[in-house]
Amino acid sequence: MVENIFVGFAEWLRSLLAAAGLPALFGDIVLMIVKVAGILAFIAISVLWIVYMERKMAAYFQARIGPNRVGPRGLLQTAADMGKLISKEIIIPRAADKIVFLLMPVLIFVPSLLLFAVVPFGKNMIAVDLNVGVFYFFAVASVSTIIFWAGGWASANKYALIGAMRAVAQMISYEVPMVLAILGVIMIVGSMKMSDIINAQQNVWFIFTQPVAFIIYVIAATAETNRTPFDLLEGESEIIAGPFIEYGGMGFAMWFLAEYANLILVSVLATTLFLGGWLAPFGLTFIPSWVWFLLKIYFMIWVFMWFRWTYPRIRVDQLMNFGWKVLVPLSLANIFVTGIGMFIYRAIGW
Amino acid sequence: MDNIFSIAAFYLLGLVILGSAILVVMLKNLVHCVLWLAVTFIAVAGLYMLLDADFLAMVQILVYAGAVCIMMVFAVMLTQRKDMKSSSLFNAQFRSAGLVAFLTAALSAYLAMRTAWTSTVMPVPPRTAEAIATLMLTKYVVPFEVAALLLLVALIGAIILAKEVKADD
Amino acid sequence: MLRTEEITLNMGPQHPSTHGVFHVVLKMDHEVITEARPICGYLHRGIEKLAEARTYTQFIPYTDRLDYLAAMLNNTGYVQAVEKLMEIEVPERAEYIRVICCELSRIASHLIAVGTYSVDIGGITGFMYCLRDRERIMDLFEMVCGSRLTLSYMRIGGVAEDLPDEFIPALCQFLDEMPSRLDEYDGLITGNEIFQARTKHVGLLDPGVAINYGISGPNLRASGVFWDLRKNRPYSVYDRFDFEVPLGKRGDCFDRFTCRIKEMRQSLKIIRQAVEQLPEGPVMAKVPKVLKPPAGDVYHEIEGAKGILGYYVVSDGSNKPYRIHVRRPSFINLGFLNELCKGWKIADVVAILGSLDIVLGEVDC
Amino acid sequence: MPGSSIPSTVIDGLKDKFPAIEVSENLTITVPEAELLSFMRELRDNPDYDFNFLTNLTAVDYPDNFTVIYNLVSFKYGYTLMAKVNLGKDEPAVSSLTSLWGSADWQEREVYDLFGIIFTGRHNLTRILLEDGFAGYPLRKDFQWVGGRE
Repeated sequence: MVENIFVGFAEWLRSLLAAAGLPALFGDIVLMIVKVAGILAFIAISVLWIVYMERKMAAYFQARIGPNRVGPRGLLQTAADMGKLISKEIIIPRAADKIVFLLMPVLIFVPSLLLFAVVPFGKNMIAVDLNVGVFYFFAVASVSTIIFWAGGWASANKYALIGAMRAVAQMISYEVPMVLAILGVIMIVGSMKMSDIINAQQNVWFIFTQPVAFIIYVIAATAETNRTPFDLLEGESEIIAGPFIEYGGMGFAMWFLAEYANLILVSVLATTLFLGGWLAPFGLTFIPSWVWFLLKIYFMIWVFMWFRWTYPRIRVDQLMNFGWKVLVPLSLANIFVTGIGMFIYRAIGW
Repeated sequence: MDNIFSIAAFYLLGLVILGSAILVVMLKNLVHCVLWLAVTFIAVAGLYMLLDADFLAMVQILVYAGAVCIMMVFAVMLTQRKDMKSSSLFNAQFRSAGLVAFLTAALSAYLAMRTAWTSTVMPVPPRTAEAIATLMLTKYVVPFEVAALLLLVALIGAIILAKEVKADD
Repeated sequence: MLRTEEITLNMGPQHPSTHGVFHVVLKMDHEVITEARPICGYLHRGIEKLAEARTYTQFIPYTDRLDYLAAMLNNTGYVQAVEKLMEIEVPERAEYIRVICCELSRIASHLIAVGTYSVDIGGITGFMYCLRDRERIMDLFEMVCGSRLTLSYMRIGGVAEDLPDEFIPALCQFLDEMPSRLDEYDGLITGNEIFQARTKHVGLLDPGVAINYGISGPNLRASGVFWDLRKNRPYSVYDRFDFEVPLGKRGDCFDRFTCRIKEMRQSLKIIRQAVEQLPEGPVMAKVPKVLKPPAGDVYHEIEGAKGILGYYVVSDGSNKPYRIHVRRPSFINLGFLNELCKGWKIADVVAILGSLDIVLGEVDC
Repeated sequence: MPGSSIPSTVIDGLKDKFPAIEVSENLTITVPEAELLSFMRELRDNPDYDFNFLTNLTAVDYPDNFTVIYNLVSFKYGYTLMAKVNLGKDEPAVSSLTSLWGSADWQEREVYDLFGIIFTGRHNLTRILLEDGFAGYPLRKDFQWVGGRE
């Protein structure tokens, strides 16, 4: 019952529209709009909650209390902050490229939003189950790099430009080990479809068969989401928020929102690829699949936050060295070992 | 391409591709050119999607919109002249360039007219990526390996170029 | 071959990592520094000039505003200079109270140094832990003199008031808990792999050069030079305590950082001994209401939290100082910044500047 | 205080080498401006004193003259030494010690900034605390300030 609450709702909506005598195409359109609205609501609520969670977690890591004034236990703090950011004046530097400057914070949200289309929220709960789901994920995510860069460039600020160039260098270099790391999983599954990957983990999660890939993925994902210890492009103690330095109010809020949306997304991918997606562990199937999925992504988010509030920041050349000299060879070796392993497995007739 | 939506999408994408491509060439601000180039690449990926070539579309986005544009970014940042305002779009080479462009266009048009445009009867396989993989490692294995070799050479070349900077110091 | 255009970056005066209104003009080839020109003076208040219009006692609050993170030390340095000029004998109990307060101040200052350094390297959590413990010291100071930051507790001839009854138990509790807190910092900050990668072998300070440039305090000791006025030229009652002077080996940012953590341990040791030896008696010498030191001058140095803190006082026999000059350790430690930063990356500039532990109130005077 | 001030035998040795110096009762040495650089070089380079640390450098505006004060420390022996140079009231100038001690650099700039004393033989003698366009030298006694308590 609870398991199928969302799927059931979709079915009910579709049959309702069909019963009203509307063509199937119209039903598809309405359903797609409902899906998009649902995803948008999910993002908005998640981000509100995750920002609060991050602040609260940071507080507990730092032996303090955290937000506790606005609303019960400070729950409305993020909402209040958002209200503040929305009502703030948008300041555009005189030397800035006005259109690009204003456009980029809006565009940064587009890749994140597009990516949610392939998120397997639960059994049969994926908006579009693409054949090339995982690949789609990386392809669309890679576009955000240029948006970061353009935003930084348009600010006409040297700190922003340094941050923007760092963003480009960092995200490009860490995309390589990230893609190479998950190749191991794709090799085993033989498909890039999200649902196939999850179903392939019925017996054992890939975190156990591909531990190296998981570690590489988590490191690269931290770099991709620009979080400590890889928050170089923000680096508030050296280049003071980097590409976002000139953004205030809603412009800043959009970058901020996109950053948290990306955090959710990399956690989603980690869950899907390595933690068995919405599959229930230990046969605890009475808990609905989407709850499991949420639990797992929140676990991953928690891990990323844990990193953020314990580690200092790495230096830019160390970051590059680590990416190219450690992670890339390691992920290539992982592919090699996975291939040999698969070959042996098949040879012994599994 | 059967239904009305596909046709509408095709023409819309075509318009975006052509428009943004023209802007890439005509704009004087190099950074804007790069941004429009990204738009062009993404729109081309849209065309691939329309042809059910989902894997190819993703490659287009990842490699072109993601990587090639970034390479352009690096090129732009290394360019000494900040924008192209000072350089004229219509200089002395305008005529010869126009001739070359016209000839290229004409040749393409001629070839396009000579080609027998038969839409494949064979349906698109449901798993395009696997079909491509099989083809690449069987029928087209030689070009595939040659391309890999070429990339390796380029990689080594890049390393040598980067090394030279250090020797310079 | 692939040389990028040299860019000039104004780091500061509004920049989170310059620890105040400090300004460094960086010339960079991409991210590598070719020149770092420090510009200070944004916080210059002319304290030395103001002193000429104040009486000797009235100047004490101004010393708080120099290194406001270690106000007790600044007070002490000044009053000891005037006492030296007037040849006042300070009661024993007052000397011990001064030592306790000074070492607490040193710990408070080092806690800020350690905490902000953690932020400079990118770990905010370490800062919060350090501030949590500094807060305890602030509470102790509040007990002693009612003020938390600008203390003005020292008087010429002693201290303002005797310690309250609840102070010693609270202090002992602090002394008991602090070592485990220091272990916590070692675990959270010092032991972190990334932190070490960021600070080890960065910003190397050669001992000979350090001495030549007048660098003092933990920065000098981190380069392996044994020079601590509490040991080398003991003032007050420091010769009665058993403590070590931690030294560094390489003189890099990491050594400067760890030296401070080790010094805190030593300060705790000193305080413990001082509490045990604390004699009874008056806390104020008999000094006239209006202080008129004999004409002449005196230069007095103490070991401040950031280095050698010196006061040069000139008297013309009136009730106002003719001239007061403060040898501010932060100011002189900064003099070598340009050479120290050359060839490092922008992130290292932050690491180097943070490791020098400057306070702008003191740099700009 | 043990080992703080310089023994009188050393002072006597110095007096022989530089007859022009005056030594006051609290062992403060007054050096004529002309001999300052050679005197200081002797203090730094002679292994008998080894004054390797210029700890403090400042100035005082006395009614008749400017006095520049140098406080030196020898890490090897623990000696401290105060040396003074008296300068005339108009256009005070003294040779710079930046060639001997790096720490003189910023401190000389500070003295120049606040007293207007010129240090010769060094580069980059610019204001350090006050802004470049500031008129006058605030720590001189004749400096008239605007505002404040008086």
